Amino acid sequence: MTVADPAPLAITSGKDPRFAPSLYAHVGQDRSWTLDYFRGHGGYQGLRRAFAMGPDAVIDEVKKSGLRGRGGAGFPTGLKWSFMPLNDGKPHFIICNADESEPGSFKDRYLLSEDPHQLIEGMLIGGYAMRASVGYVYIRGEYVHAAERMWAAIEEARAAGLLGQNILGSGFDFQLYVHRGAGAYICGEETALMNSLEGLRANPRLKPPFPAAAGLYGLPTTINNVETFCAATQILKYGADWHAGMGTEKSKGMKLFQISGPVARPGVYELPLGTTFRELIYDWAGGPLEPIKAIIPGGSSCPMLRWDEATLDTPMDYEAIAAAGSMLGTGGVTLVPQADCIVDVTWNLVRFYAHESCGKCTPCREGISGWMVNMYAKLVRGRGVPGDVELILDMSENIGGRSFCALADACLGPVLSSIKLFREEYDVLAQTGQPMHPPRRRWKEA
Amino acid sequence: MNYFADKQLLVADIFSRYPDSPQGRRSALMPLLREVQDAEGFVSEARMAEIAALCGTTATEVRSVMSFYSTYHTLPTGRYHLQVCSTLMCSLAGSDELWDHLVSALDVQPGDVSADGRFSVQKVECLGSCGTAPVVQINDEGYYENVTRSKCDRLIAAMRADIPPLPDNPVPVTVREDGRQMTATGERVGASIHDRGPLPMPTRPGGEA
Amino acid sequence: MKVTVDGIQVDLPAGTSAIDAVFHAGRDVPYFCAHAYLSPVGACRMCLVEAGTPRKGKDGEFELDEATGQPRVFWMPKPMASCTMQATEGMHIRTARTSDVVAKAQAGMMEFTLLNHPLDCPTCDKGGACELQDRAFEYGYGASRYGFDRRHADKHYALSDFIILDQERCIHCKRCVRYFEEVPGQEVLDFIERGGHTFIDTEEGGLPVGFQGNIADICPVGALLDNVARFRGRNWEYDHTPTTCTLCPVGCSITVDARNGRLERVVAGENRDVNELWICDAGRFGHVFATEERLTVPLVRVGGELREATWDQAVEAMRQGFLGHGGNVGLYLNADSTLEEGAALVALAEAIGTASLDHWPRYAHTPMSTATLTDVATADAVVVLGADLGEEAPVVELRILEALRGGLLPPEFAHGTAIADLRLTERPSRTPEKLAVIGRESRLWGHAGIRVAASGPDALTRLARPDTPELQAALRLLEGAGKPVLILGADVLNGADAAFSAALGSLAGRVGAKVLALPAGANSRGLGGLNLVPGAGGMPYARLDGVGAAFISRLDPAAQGLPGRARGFTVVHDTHLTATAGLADVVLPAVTGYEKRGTTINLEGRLLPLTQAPLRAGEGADLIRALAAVAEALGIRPPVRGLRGAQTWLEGRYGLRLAELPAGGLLQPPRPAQDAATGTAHTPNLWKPRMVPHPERRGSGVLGREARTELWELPMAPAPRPGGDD
Amino acid sequence: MSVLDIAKGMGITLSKLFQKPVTVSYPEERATLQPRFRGRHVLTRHPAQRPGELGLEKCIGCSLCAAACPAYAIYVEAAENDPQHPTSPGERYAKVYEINMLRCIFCGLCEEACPTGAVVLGNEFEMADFRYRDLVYGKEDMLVGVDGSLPQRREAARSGKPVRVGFKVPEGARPELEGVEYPT
Repeated sequence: MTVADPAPLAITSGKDPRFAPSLYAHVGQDRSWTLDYFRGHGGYQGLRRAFAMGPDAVIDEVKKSGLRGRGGAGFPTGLKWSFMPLNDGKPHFIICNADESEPGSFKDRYLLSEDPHQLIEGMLIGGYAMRASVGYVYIRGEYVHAAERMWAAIEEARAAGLLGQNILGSGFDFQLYVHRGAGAYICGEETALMNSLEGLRANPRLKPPFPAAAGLYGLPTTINNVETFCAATQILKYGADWHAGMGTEKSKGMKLFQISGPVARPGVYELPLGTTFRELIYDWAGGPLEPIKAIIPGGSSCPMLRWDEATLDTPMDYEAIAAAGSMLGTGGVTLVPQADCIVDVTWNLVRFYAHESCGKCTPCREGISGWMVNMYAKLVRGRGVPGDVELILDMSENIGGRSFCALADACLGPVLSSIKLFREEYDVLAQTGQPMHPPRRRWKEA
Repeated sequence: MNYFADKQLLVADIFSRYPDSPQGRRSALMPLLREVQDAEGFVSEARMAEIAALCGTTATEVRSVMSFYSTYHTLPTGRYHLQVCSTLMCSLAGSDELWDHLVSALDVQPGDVSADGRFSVQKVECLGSCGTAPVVQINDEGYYENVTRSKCDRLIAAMRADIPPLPDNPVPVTVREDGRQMTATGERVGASIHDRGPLPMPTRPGGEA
Repeated sequence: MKVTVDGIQVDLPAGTSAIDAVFHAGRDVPYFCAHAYLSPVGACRMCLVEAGTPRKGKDGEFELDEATGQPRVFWMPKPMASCTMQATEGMHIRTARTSDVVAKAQAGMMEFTLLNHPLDCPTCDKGGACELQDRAFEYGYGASRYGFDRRHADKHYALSDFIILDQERCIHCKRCVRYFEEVPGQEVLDFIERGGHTFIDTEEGGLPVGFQGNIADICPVGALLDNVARFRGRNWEYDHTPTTCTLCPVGCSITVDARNGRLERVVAGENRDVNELWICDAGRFGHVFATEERLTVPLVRVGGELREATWDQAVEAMRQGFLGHGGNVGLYLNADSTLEEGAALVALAEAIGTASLDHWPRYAHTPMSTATLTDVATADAVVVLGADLGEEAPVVELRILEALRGGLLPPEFAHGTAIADLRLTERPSRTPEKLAVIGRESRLWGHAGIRVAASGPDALTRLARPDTPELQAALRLLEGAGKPVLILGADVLNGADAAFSAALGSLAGRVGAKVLALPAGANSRGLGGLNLVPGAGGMPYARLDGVGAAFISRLDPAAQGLPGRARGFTVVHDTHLTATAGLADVVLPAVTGYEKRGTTINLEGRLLPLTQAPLRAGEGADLIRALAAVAEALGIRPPVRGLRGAQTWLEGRYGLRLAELPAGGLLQPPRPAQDAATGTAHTPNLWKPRMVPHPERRGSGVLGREARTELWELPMAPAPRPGGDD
Repeated sequence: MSVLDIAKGMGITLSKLFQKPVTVSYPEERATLQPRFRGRHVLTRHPAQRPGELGLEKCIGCSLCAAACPAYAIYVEAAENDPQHPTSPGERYAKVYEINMLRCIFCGLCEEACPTGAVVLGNEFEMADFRYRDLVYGKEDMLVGVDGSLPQRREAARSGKPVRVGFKVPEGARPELEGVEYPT
């Protein structure tokens, strides 16, 4: 049996008989991280096809596939690749952003540790298309296991002639290295990541110049998420049309959705873009274990959505979630239980952003790291006074869109959305000092 | 004593990953810090100066970079450095209680090392294992996931006996051997990519290989 | 490029930053992190403006607004940091003056900036001259809504002997970090930790001496302060005197801050052609000699002992002393004296008819210098020959480093130097291969791509006919460059002669290099041009024991191991009781370079004005007046009696018009100096012993009442009778 | 003018004739001052940490009083506190604090300018002296605890009697004059 060719009717459900998981097809299989397994399952065919097509055709293929960056911003990947200058005589770099630090996201860790060759192939394809000679996989420092698997896979690939000089007789030279981070969320920002890779403090850089013009070491550089490179592998292997046949009109392809919080089966599910929250939460994750009040749709920085029928029926794609007032982000869906105080939940996230602020610009360093976190701590400890919520809102206005990079805005996602959706909880806490939902035991005994 | 004096090969390997330029040398800073920390548990000032000399920069810059990242330590850590994720998903799964339990059971405060030199604890932000919360990372090694109270006690006992358990790396197997995913009800739905043959090799318009 | 700021249209060159467009239009935005000579980073977020640009349609023409027919402006959704945004054709900018959004954003940002600031302005030395203070008044809310404890950190943390850091006051603008990385190229200061805990520190056990003091100037708050001037006065109490530094031949623009007649602080002034905005540590901190242990009255030797005297008594003593020496009088002055002082001395020497006149330090022969400091900064190859710039002319070192990072001269606008030059980048890449250093090891070695250990004047001949691969590389560097500059220092110039000049001329001519021969003293180039050197039969400075009577102005030959006295009679004119003054028959009090009016010529031949700072100098007199006293003692009419007279003399003889110099100075064509043997070699040494600040000596010495007056003893008699009170 | 008017006027004169005189025979008697009377400055101290000790000086040597002074009567020179034996809280203290009482116009602007409430105008006004330099008051003449002006203290030292000030303040010194007591 072969999978039916894509029909004009969009595939927006993981249950669609035409939908086949590809990025995660091998995750969890026995010895899936070895080159032998990967080759035995059609590995490096996409790369061969890329070599046969030529670099420009590869970029066209990726453009045609409609692939958009899976790291959160959703920028069209093919377009991004085409920004790299051609024949400028300078070395080009590509970097895989595996600094997966957004609370709620955990897809890349499994891709790195269970299917590293898929990423290597994707980076080879990207490197070939963008005339890069060196690639770095920037893995966050805590992912030790993933980094080790990645290193081992690179060694294997190098030994097999898949990295190095004249790869597969194509005349293409490419080296790939792992660079481990050391615990900084800001490294997920591409220019901060480049600073970190250069051995500097991971402060974001000024843009322009954009990385495609002057990135790592001042040379043309492109940074993509792990999932993006892996998707490129699949696109080159199965064709742009196959990829473009999945998902919705503007959000094409499949996406790794992660779900965490009180659900029966938390984890990673590969589903076409446009799958509804309802399908993910109920059909795949087995439904919530307790009453839920909010959904964080794509990692902690995406504004929360209210748990209601309309939200559940929202398709998970870039446009529909944006229309609902949030972002697809990394696809890390988190459910917030009804019984937890929303101020406490938000405080946890604010504390996270305060801890991760790089300290470069004033609104983030002082506003988030200094003031916002104190305001929340005060509220949560029952010391709030009426007017505190207004103060937070006014402060947010002075932070939002004023900071150097998006981290401060990311913090405002949960803050503003939680105040908008659950103002009552804030007001009760600020006025009475008592949360509407008192703290409870959460730790499981066994 | 000079830490890297007898590790020329390792140092050369690290430098070989980056361009042979002053900027490229600088890139080796983080891997070298990681080497020292893995071996000694923390990075002392003497090591910072040593790394600075290797990377062609100053100790100030090394300290600056080092202090920026949260996983480098300037103070000695215990044999088992327990890092408890405290961000939302783990917090919702009870990591605050887990933390309190650890701190009282091990009798150690963050920044300190327990009297027997075994334990140090650190609250860290999201470790990227939200589906298997709560999570504890021990040393610069693997994760211990779904840490319930009883699992936590077992872990502590094992470390007290100096037989640390191997880290869990539970892989959420969402795609079955036949390449299809299974819904919560156990129903296998959708198709399998295994059944889809790869595309034929295209011929290049230009003709150059 | 037309840009509209608050409705004011200005015409600007392409590449201008929006912040410069705003200031050029005469409007204002607050900023902390931007700095004219540092790369823009956009960290403080104070300079927010609303910006909008017209868009081009498919036809390549601007989309027009249907109502007005003007290009339609598409406003950006959020305020932008103007220091990092490039102004583009047709851009519209709104500042806080016309935009409520910007006003609120800036007030909010000010609130954030002040959130953890200790607000200890009364104890802060920056108070009154603090950018944060000023901007808080202009753009802040006036009150903070922050109801929590402020961050606490180290408050008086000495980074070095010269610089003290207050971590609480720091607003993380990163100017100091960028300064060290970009200007002297030293990575010695950086942020530690991150987020709200970030603070500035060094791990190097102190800051490198050289140019560290500049961070005190550029810190927009009171976080980094001049430790020598610590608590010596408030900014509004100082008398600010802009003048020129005379410690070395660079002639940096400085501002002398004096209080109650004491020199308390020196800060850098801006001269875009000379020192830009930077001065060396010696110039900044080595000023204590101007206030410590000064000679304030003439001293006359009576019975083998120097005693305080009046000027009249000193003149009388000189009259006696000079008797019988006739024209056999030597006149010697320090090479940091002004042109006017030099003119007075030359005129007097002519009047007496003596050939024994000299300035020190100088070289026997000085090759012609053709390069300016701007040439150095924009050179594509620099070869430094036998110079220890740290001792001879420190700021030249900064200008060389400027060349190594691209030699970008900042553009100038109606408001002065561009505030944000978008061509500058953080952590700029340097090109050490453009610099060759031939000579003894010095600070510059670390930046040079080619280093050759050498000494003595034959280094030049070796460079012209290289015998080692390094020298060959240096020569190739010169030959291959379009705008090379050759810098010569004391090590080669000490032994230079006409043949050396010829060899130099031929090499420079062959490779097309400009030459910068560093003069030995601050004004050697100017005094040399006045031919203030021994004439035929005259005694040079090193042989002042060869004259019958000598007048020595602010020179200390005895401390140098040279003869400290003339054969017969010696008059010393100095600011301190030096070793030579201790040997003299008459000592006249002098004034320092900070207390003079006049003109000096720097190493590139630029006339630079000196102005007089109000320092307490007792009866100290400058050289012109001291020479007038000498003339009086000699019984001749002084040919030059005052500053105006000296300037008239100079104009008459050399055509120098010094009365109204522009603030930035005036470049003079090079004037050949007469050769004259010196008799001794010059060893450059920037930090003289009396310049080193001793913290325990600081203070005006105002005494308490008990020590000040004989409190209970009234000189009036009789004392009032007791018991009249009740 | 009628006779009646003259009688009225005389009546007032007559009635005053029998009133108690308002004249005070100063200096034999003390003059009565209001607490807000602006006389010689006092440099106040913070309360002592332990009984018997002197509190830290409030003055931090910021020179704002000198800046505010319209008569240029104040000269301040600051220095850094010895951390072990501080003179004032914080880093900075006034090493020299002088007010030229001949120049001072007792306007009180220094008090208003003072950020720490260190310089307060007290009620003493008897400062007549003979020499110019004795009228430049230093810290030792103005710190709280010093009774009387310089000539009064000189007189007291000579005669062996305590200082006697020629005024009283019925309501006591105002609260800003922390630690100052005037005869009531």
